Amino acid sequence: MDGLDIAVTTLLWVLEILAIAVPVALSVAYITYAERRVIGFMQARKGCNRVGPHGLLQPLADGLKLFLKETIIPAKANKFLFVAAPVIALTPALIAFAVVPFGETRLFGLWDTPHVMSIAHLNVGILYVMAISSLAVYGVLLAGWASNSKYALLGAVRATCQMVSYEIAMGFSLVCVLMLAGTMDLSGIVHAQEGGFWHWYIIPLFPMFLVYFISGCAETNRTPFDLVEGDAELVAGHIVEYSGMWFATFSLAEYAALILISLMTSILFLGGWYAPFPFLDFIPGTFWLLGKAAFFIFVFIWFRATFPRYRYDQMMRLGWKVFLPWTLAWIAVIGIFTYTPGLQDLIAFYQPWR
Amino acid sequence: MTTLFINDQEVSVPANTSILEACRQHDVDVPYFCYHPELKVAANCRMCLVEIEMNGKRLPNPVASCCTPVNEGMKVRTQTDMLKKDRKMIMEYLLIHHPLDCPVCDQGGDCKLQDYTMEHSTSHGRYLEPKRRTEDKNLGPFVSTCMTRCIHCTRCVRFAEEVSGTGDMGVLNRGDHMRIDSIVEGCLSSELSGNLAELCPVGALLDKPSNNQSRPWELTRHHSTCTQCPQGCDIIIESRDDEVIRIKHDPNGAEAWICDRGRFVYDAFRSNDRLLSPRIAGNDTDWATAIKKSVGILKGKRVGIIFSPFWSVEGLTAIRLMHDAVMHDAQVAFDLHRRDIRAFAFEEGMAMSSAAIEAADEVVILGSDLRQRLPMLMQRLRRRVNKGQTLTRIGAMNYRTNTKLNKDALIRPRDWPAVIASAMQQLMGINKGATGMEAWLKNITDRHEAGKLLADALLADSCALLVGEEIRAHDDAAALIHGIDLLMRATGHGEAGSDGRNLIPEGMNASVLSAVFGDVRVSAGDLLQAAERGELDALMLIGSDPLGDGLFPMEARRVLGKIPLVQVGAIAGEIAKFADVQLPAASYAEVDGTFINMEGVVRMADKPLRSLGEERPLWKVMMRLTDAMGASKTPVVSLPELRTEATRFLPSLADVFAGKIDANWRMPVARNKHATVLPVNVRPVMALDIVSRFSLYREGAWARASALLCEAGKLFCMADVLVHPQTLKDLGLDEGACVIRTASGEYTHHIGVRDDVAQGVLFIAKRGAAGDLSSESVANMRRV
Amino acid sequence: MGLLQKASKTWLLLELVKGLAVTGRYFFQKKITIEYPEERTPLSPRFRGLHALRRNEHGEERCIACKLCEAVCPAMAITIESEERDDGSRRTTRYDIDLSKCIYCGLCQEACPVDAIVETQIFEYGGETRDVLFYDKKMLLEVGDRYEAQIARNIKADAPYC
Amino acid sequence: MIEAFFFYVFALMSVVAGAGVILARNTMFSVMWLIFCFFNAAGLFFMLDAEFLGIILILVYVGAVMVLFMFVVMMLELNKAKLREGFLQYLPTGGMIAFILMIEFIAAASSGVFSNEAIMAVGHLGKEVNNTVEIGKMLYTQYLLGFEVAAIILLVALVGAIVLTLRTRDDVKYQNISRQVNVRKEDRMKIVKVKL
Amino acid sequence: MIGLTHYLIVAAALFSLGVIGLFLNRKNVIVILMCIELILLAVNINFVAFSHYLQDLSGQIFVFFVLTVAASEIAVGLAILVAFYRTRRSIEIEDMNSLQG
Repeated sequence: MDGLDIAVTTLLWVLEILAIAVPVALSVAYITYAERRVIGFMQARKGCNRVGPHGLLQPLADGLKLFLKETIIPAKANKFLFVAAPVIALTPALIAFAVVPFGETRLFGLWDTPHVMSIAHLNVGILYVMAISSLAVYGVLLAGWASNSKYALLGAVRATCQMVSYEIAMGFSLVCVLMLAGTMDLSGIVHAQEGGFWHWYIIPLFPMFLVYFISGCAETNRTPFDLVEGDAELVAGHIVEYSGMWFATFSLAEYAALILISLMTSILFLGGWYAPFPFLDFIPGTFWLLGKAAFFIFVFIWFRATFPRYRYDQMMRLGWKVFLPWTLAWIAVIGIFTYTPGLQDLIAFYQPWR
Repeated sequence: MTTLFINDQEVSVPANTSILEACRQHDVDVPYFCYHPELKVAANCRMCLVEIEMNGKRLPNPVASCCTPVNEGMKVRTQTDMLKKDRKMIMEYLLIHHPLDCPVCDQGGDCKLQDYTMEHSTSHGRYLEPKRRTEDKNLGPFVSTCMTRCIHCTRCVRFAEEVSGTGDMGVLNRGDHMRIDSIVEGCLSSELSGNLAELCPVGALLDKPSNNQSRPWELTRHHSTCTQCPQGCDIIIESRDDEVIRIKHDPNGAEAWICDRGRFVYDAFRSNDRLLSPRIAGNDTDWATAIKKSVGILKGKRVGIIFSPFWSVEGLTAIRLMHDAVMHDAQVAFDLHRRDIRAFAFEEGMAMSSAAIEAADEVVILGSDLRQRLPMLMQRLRRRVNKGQTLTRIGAMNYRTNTKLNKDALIRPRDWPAVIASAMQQLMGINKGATGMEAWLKNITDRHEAGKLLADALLADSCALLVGEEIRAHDDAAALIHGIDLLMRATGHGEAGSDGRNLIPEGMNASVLSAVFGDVRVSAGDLLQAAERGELDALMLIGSDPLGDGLFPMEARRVLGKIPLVQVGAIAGEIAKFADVQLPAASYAEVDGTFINMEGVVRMADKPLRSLGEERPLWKVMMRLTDAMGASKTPVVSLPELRTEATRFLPSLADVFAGKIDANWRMPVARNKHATVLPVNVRPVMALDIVSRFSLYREGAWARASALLCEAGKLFCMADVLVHPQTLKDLGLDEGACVIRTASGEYTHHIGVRDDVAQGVLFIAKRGAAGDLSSESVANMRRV
Repeated sequence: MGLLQKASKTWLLLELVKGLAVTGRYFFQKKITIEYPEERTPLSPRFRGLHALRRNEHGEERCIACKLCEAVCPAMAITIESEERDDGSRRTTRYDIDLSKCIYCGLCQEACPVDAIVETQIFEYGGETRDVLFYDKKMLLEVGDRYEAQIARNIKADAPYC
Repeated sequence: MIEAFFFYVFALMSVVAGAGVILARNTMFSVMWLIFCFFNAAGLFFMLDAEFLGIILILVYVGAVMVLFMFVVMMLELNKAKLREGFLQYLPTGGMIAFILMIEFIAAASSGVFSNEAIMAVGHLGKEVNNTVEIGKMLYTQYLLGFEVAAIILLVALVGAIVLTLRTRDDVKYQNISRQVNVRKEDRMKIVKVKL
Repeated sequence: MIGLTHYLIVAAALFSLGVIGLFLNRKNVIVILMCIELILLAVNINFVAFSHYLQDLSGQIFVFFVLTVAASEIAVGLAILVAFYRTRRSIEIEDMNSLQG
């Protein structure tokens, strides 16, 4: 590789990273807007509608305010970790996007074969996403510990238990997907669901879809699993001491994780970039994927407007005593279906590797 | 002891205790208005009704518990339905004329009537007729009145009668027309008048200076010790934020009252005279600069230090430590009230406690205006007289005591040796001599008949002599005190335990000064004269004001302004004009300190107020100065260390600081047994003796800084210079302007006359126009 | 039937769907937001807004410096200093309310024996800095003077229920 | 070239992080250094074409085990100063032993036995072979017994950890929901016939 | 070219660090557990390196097992630690010198 090659490759990388990171950051801003509007609507209110037409500039105003606000470091906090925690929270949320395939393109016929639109095409992509999203817990944990505040610490403890617990259920529900798709490559999983909505894994794996989605909810600490923040008793959990920019960084991480979960749900269970009906394929796959993800984001917000917060023991019960057995049972069911002659045929339709 | 049952609980109390007192002793709540533990029982509020049962029979009517003595086997009930009803009716009756002005009444929130109304009364009265109209009285500068609120408990009347002895409050008329009135319009001529406001259970008599300024609930109470006189009463300083609102007596303290001086001096805390930041030549500066400047004035120089005995023991110790560390050669003086500083050393305090004096068989006041000097002690003596015991006085003026004196003799100060000699002769006549008397009598040939009073009193079993300022300020004071000691020895009162010679000291901690400073034989006057002669380079005044107080204003006036002066204190006063550097020290309200009063009783001031400005406790100022003067090591850096140092000088204080003392603990009195000073039989060349009159409202820098006390001083003052009309006639003069000739020169003053002063005596008010004359002891007069 | 129904209810998360349906329905309902500066809701006569000190019919300030409001104030927002005025009446020399401390509980007006301190219906008194929320006696009296009509109306409206 | 660069970066970082683990004053930082060390080790694994293991290392170790560590550190009130007491007391012995070990290892490693030439076929295990698939195949065939044993060990550890740390506190009132829900009429109510 | 030796040296360094750590931190059990992790990591690197250079996946399988066992060890180890801390309020090794719970 000569120097020019390296330079071009690096430039391309940077461009690819920007092409994902910037829209993610922007959509985070507008998801907050959407969240306020949607929840407002669901409560028969209008939501924010003052800044700009229909309040569309509200996120910018909020962002500006947050970035201009004074950032306060508590006197007895561990300064280094206190500053590092938001960064540690944001990093995994963003780098997980590296393997997300946003679609397939031939770049207007420039290439002969379709290329997957992702920064890194990893054959263990799904594991990668799992591994990286399991790191998100550190941001919360360190924020809680470094703040040197009992509320923050309690929030962090809750968050850690919650995230670690639901990761297991999430992982097992993914195993079901893997057992059908036969690959850990995210684009491979999408390919396995090609050809109309009846190929989508939501149909054979509907319970797993629920588990995955609800676990995703818990993993990102969103209502009804937002005991971490638990405003009533913990004021804001691990972010109680944060203000201004660093506070914004935490919400950025939270919403980035939200987008990621929505994208992953779409990819794993709803055929990724494929249209529900093959004849709709003329619409670019990326739109389908983003549309599905947008729907899930809406559902997240819908959840928030609808469900009350779980009690902590109920939440742990749900993770360990409901989801875990449920997913394990479903793995067994899929295994039995896969290897029992006769039943094989029922499921082979979803198993392209056969 | 009598055993009775209060609400079915068996209690025993001393015989002849009233039921109410028995209840109070056993924490049984009985409401009352007119009862006061220090006053006679009047039983006119009827609030303290209880039901009693004697010999198994219940009395048909309730009785007033304050005037009913306990009886063996008596059963007392304080909470019955009948009593509830009775109290309700009594409250309704008391509230008939009482206005509903609690929101504007200073008593509101701290008011018995209010409390009992809530507790015992109904919310409606049945009285619809016109209410009584009353007019408010002018009771002088300290007590404001709102007589519509009066419930006629007559506590104030009894106080005026029994305690202050003035009797200037009274009850006029009967029935619905009954009213409390002052006999003299305008003022309450008592040094205890401020207690009336505290005494009144309702808001009829209120503290005038602080009237309408605060409510009881917003005040913080600090326990402290009044340092305005050697009595050192326990006081409660009530403050809002840092501002002193008023000073009250401590209900848990030793004395039941406090005097007006101690009570109303509080406005000095915030007066313009208060020193709140270091000053150089009158301009505020910071501590570092001021200390640097003082070091420049004091270091390596011949320095004279005059300090006030009113500082706490800690402060005095700090002065000593500074003296030892960096100013060994400095001369120290403290007593502004004594010319003769010979062998009887420093102040020795009083040998008897106030209670013992009150209980003594005979009490003789020797040359003291006790009512002005020690109002609380005088109040005790008044109580003693009320009980029918005797009180004798020998002095240069018929000082008003508001009480009956059994024996009274007016003498001139030059007669004191003769009085003592006469007493000695009389005692020797009945074979009660003591070694040394002969020598004494050899020197003094005159005899004065007042000596008989003294000798008679001394023959009693216990006798308390209160030796006052006329003897202390005498030119031959050391010999006089020795003579008195001889008399005491001769009559068996000389031994520890029965010792009755009580020298009224100048200030609070006077009795410990000699322990802290050793035998310093220099008077403030000597120091000032030395400074005038140029034998001193600088002067340091620590809380002392020789211009205003004491016997050396003339000397002070001559020397101040000519010599570099460092002033340390809480009150700037008149000498501020001459001070090169002024260092603010915290007042007694603002320090944690130990004070030892004239009886040797320890009074601790704790929970001090916050500093108003930059003033610091005296010991910190002293230590900082010591540091800056180049001490190799700061002697002490903390209060505990300082107290450890203090116990080095006063070992008996170790128990005090360790908190191991009980209520009866008294600092042991140290007597200088070896002081034998014989009198000099010199007849003064001039015809008149000068006696400086002590004034409650004018003496002391604090009192002068207090506008309230100054105001009262103006009201209660007499003429600046007073003589007996006969003296004036003898000299062939008339009332009016006269020239007074003394050793230091001639002065023209207006002369007033009074017939209750001794002939041949010139009384001068120290703070008047003639104040400087107190530097002299004899004078002549002539026409202008 | 019961078992089947129960199972389907559990496994299909029907209750959750029902909940979602409720909020979903509301999503499309008419919104009831009142857009504040342009539209306003009626205020109760008991509304507790900005404080005011009132005067009596002779133009004399009502406050008698009894300090009951200061004592009752749970937020310690009121500071009063008083003295005897030359005419012998008890009056305040200082009456400050720190509105940034005030919690608008209304206890001060409950405690006031002379109806001097009242809370008006004014709630738009914010400013750029905190010190504009510190009201002294003069400002409070001014508020009282300006809104006396409103205050009197509110007191009258509320009188039957006192 | 690039490979060497990345190797040295990862190697250096992991050694530095390893040193950080044992030297950090605050246990929290020790944990964080160890996490960093695992990341770099995962990088080395990636360079050795063991991407499955690399990711598993992050997933299992960083995502779970180290969280547990951090959790425990957070939960225990540790006296930092006391824990570092006598820190240097054992340095000579430990350092000596470790140094000798290290010399031995390095001597062995660079003895030539493991040199590129000595190993027959140098190079990467076929890039085209899916590492994950291969590991899976071996795990469930050749090493099935081991796999099952490992699973049982995990189960035992799971149960063991719960048993060790579970405690029912007497001073706290618990709500036993299942008991509440399963309560029957007979448990709470007694029907008594009242004589009229 | 990076060879097996390089990896072995890295592993040796990490192993030695782990051993030093065991000696240095005689008080804090948590750090000791972490040192064990470090040692195991060194072993894992060896396994993976050999597996890579000898083209035998068995090495990676063993890494897998090592990871599993180490995870269980940590789980139980920390559980014991927490239980010990609850009774003794300390995690110092020197306090772990008696057999009563």
